[in-house]
Amino acid sequence: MIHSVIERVDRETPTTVTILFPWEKEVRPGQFIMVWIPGVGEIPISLSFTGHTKGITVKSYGPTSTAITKLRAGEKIFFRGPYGNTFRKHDGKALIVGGGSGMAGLLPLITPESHGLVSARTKAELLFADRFSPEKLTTVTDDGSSGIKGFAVEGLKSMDLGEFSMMYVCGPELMLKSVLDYISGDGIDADFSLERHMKCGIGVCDSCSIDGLQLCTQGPVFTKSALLNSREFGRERLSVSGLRVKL
Amino acid sequence: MIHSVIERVDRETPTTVTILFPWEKEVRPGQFIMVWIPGVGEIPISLSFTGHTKGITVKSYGPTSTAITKLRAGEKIFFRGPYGNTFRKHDGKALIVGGGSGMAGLLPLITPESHGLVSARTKAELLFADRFSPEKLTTVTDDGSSGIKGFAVEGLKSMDLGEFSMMYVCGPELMLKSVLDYISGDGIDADFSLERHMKCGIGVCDSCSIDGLQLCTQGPVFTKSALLNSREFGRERLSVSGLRVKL
Amino acid sequence: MPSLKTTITGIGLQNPLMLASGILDENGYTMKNILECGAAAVVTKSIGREERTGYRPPIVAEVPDGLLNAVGLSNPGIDNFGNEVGIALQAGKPVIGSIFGGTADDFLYVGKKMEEYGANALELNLSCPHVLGVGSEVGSDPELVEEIIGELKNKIEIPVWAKLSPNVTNILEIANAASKADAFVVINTVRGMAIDIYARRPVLSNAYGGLSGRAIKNVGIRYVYQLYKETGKPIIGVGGIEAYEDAIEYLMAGASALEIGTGVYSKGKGIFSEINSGISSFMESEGIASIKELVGAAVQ
Amino acid sequence: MPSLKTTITGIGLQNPLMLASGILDENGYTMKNILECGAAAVVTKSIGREERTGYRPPIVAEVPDGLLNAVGLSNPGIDNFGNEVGIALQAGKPVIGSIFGGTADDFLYVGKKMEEYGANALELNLSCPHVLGVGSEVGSDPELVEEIIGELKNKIEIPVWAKLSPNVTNILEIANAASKADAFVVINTVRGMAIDIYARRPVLSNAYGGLSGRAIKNVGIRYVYQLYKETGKPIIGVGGIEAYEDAIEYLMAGASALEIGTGVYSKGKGIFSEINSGISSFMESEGIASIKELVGAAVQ
Ligand SMILES: Cc1cc2nc3c(=O)[nH]c(=O)nc-3n(C[C@H](O)[C@H](O)[C@H](O)COP(=O)(O)OP(=O)(O)OC[C@H]3O[C@@H](n4cnc5c(N)ncnc54)[C@H](O)[C@@H]3O)c2cc1C
Ligand SMILES: Cc1cc2nc3c(=O)[nH]c(=O)nc-3n(C[C@H](O)[C@H](O)[C@H](O)COP(=O)(O)OP(=O)(O)OC[C@H]3O[C@@H](n4cnc5c(N)ncnc54)[C@H](O)[C@@H]3O)c2cc1C
Ligand SMILES: Cc1cc2nc3c(=O)[nH]c(=O)nc-3n(C[C@H](O)[C@H](O)[C@H](O)COP(=O)(O)O)c2cc1C
Ligand SMILES: Cc1cc2nc3c(=O)[nH]c(=O)nc-3n(C[C@H](O)[C@H](O)[C@H](O)COP(=O)(O)O)c2cc1C
Ligand code: FES
Ligand code: FES
Repeated sequence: MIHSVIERVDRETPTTVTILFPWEKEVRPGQFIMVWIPGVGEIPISLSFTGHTKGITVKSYGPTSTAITKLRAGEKIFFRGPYGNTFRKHDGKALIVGGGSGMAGLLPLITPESHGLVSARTKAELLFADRFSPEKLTTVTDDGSSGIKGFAVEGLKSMDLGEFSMMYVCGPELMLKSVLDYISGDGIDADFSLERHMKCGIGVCDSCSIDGLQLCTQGPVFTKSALLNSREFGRERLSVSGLRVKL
Repeated sequence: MIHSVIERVDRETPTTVTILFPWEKEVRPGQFIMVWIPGVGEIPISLSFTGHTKGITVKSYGPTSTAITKLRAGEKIFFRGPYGNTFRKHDGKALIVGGGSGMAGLLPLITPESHGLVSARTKAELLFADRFSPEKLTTVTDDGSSGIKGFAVEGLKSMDLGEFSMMYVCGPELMLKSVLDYISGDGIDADFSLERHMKCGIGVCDSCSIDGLQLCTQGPVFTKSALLNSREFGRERLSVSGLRVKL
Repeated sequence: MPSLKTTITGIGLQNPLMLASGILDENGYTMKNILECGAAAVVTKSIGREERTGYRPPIVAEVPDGLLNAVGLSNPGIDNFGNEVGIALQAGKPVIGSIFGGTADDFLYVGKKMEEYGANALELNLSCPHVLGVGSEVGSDPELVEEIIGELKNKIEIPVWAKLSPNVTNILEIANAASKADAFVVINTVRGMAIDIYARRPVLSNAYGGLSGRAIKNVGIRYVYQLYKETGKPIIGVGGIEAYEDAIEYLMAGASALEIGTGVYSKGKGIFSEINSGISSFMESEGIASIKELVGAAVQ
Repeated sequence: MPSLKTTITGIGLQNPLMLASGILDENGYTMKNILECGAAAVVTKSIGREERTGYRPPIVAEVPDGLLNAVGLSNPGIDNFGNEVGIALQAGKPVIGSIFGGTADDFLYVGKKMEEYGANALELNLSCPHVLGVGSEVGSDPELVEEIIGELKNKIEIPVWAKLSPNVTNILEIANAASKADAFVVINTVRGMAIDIYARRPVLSNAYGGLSGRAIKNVGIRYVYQLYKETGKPIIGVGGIEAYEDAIEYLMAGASALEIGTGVYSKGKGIFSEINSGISSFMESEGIASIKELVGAAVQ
């Protein structure tokens, strides 16, 4: 395991914190690390900061992610990586679409010129929405407390996608699926960063696989065209035991 | 194991052959390899040729060395290495002193300017004597069939060592000891390349040790001053079982 | 061009390289993908009677010369695995069903289902906890091994391979108990563990794990050689195969076919075609026409 | 500066690092040299009752992650070893006499002599062929182990360490049989072998050998941890220690002292002082004052 001493912890939303720590390693946007809380568990987390100081932005769900959000400055953080591939570079105009903690992995892509669509359950949970200029931002919330009410794809429907040639999308798989379905016939290209159970992070356990490819080594970023031909995307996955279940 | 295909085999004396084979490796004069004859044994042999084509010059004693002398061009030779240290560089006038197969490891040091003292049991066994200009060569044989009769040190006694500032010596340990004793009070410096049983060649088995140092990793070349302080040199060694025996 | 074809217990293989059990072989599509990448066959993840979630992560630890794992036999249960076997079989190559259990009855139940699903052979993972013993493994109890294999050989048509553990005092004793098996698969992982000195704690959630990869290659070679020499049975070699030289070393030690696990992690899925082309060049330059000539060539 | 001092079975050590048996410890002057290079103690080569030449070379094979060896217990016989122990003792540090035999009587004869020569403790190498069994080892026969250790503990004053082999089904069974020993030394080499694919032949003249070095570190850690946890006895950890992190991993797994063998080959004789300064810096930066605080720190 690699370890580093935490420099700073920032609260981003009521359930989400960013943890910053020094790590001399070149990493690319889209890559992730396996974060270990000794005695609790180990989970995949995207790098939300990829400069000299690295950062992760974690939402509290179950025991492991909750334990991560409780780490304090000065404590050690244990992890291994970086793992996974990166987003394709794109010169044209791109739209960044993040749902829930999915915005974490997209953060390194945001520039002052970026356009964004940020979705969450409720207003307080909109992650990194403040990183976009207000006029380039669309927000969507399940409860309508900010922006459009509904799921992320409702936000897309409200926009003119014609001005974009690329989309970078990260969030729950069903959200990604609805986005893919919505743009499937369009000329707009897209990179989707997927999230599935990951037990090993290094391409051996088969828990994260989709269509024979491993999210952890051949993903987590897949192109629109790869996913259009997918048999499992948005439909089925293996549970923690290996049981094939509907999404 | 490394292997190479033998390019050429040259007979040097009735009991000694040179085996030439390609091996892309930088080696330094004095270094040796462990040559393996599958099914027979493995022994240390100096590199007598250290250019792009490497060579060893082997005298037939027991089963393994005899099997090596029977190798033919086109056959594979198996070995590992290179192991050991090298002779010190010297700018002044040097004398090369080799006894028996000991000349093999000294060959890479011979230049047209070199002076040599070559000793052997009998004339036909004088190894590489022809590599010195006749006027710069002294020969010594046990039976007097060439040059001075007696042991190598008798040859030294017949010479004026005053013109030399360095000696490179290789041969049986008792010969080295008599040479060391002879020059111990002189200003002449010397490097001695030792031969002792070697079972591993890599500094683990302790079979080749002298005064706590391993011939295979910290030798086989030792300086005159190191040997002058030695408790074991020329006196005692361990047998193949580890039994301390007189030389 | 030398031929890479080989046969093991009557099953024809395009080349000697199969995917080892437990690595990328839980999802049918993944197995199919591996077969398309050049593996001659796949061995499924070890499947038991009941669904099991296995241990919580960390279930693997990367160590300098291999991997440690303690997955905890996670599997969906044999009743839920037919679909995956079916998908893998679409590649048109053999699929070997790895099974585990605590009793002969477990093995029979799971083995029968595997056979029905279309598996071409059964591989018995004997490294699972013994229901009766405390901490001991099925594969270290000769009587139980004999019972399991006797039962399967009576009631199952497809070949039965017994996968042996290196963590025993005397592997021959177990091999003899397993002598009715059609082949031996050698070796499973070597007992190991890793501690993180900054966390002051074992890395794997289960603390103890199994060591695989390059670190255990010379261990596997030794047991393949010994079993080939002393039993003469067909052997499938596995443990630390990452380069064509390793594959040839295993063949010369007596293996007729090979499995690769950790090599897929260290070298990627291209490992099957890379090693196959390495074996082919070696055979060509050394004047060897068939895999058969290599098998056991170094055994004295 | 944290203190590196430790104690094992009443023997004080300047630091936790000793030379392992079988590496550069046949010649007294070599042992003395290693002690001068920073080792806190040396364990001699395993000495038996009679002189033995051992196997013909090749007796070692370099493999990517360690060494394979089959030296064949070459030794001058205990009657001829007093001089070497005497020379080693001149360094003023503990010398541990490693001994082997086929019977309790052998062990007693050799152990008594070692004690007379001034050895500070005995280390029993139980990995030697059993006189009665065929191919089996003394260390895999619990009754014999119990007899040997009982005999020595009755008749010998200096501490007795039992060195255990990892090549057994159940190491606890052997440890229990050896429970009268003052400490366990864990582990001896792991069974292995190497084949040269161009020579089509095993490299070692004995074909089979023992694997040591980095490849077996995680195996050693596992057995040290298990024995510490389940027996609570003092443990000397050995197997693949090549860097200070390895040393600390062993200490945290439960070892009170350590031995280094193959590391002397891979890193040179400077390894003792290098690892000691690494341990020292680690302790300083992690706020640990004594070796004792590290021992077993990771055991759950
Ligand atoms: C590539 C990638 C990047 C991600 N990036 C982010 C990010 O930047 N920020 C973020 O907030 N989230 C991110 N996630 C999602 C995050 O990993 C999940 O939210 C997290 O795994 C869930 O944590 P938890 O606390 O619920 O896990 P826990 O409930 O503690 O479980 C951890 C893991 O253990 C396993 N497990 C659980 N129960 C069992 C059991 N009974 N037996 C065996 N195994 C079990 C499962 O694999 C589970 O994922 C990412 C996911 C992926 C795949
Ligand atoms: C650094 C070095 C360089 C050398 N260079 C040369 C050179 O260039 N040319 C040359 O001709 N000679 C050289 N020698 C000498 C050469 O190595 C010896 O002549 C050779 O070892 C003897 O070979 P053999 O055929 O008698 O060996 P064998 O009798 O076949 O024995 C080989 C080795 O096996 C071991 N052994 C023998 N019997 C037993 C047994 N019963 N049990 C266990 N082990 C046993 C011994 O270690 C022995 O050395 C060199 C020696 C050294 C140390
Ligand atoms: C992550 C992982 C999971 C494994 N799971 C199983 C398993 O379920 N059943 C089994 O028989 N062997 C299992 N093994 C052992 C492998 O099949 C193989 O015997 C071992 O890893 C040695 O081969 P390798 O070095 O090529 O990996 C597993 C190995 C690894 C690394
Ligand atoms: C060349 C060699 C010879 C050995 N001889 C002995 C021996 O005589 N007695 C013994 O108990 N262990 C012997 N061992 C085993 C070591 O003492 C040690 O247990 C093992 O090598 C693991 O430690 P390492 O990885 O640091 O080498 C030998 C090991 C090697 C490499
Ligand atoms: S997480 Fe194990 S294969 Fe991807
Ligand atoms: S030959 Fe073994 S230590 Fe030198």
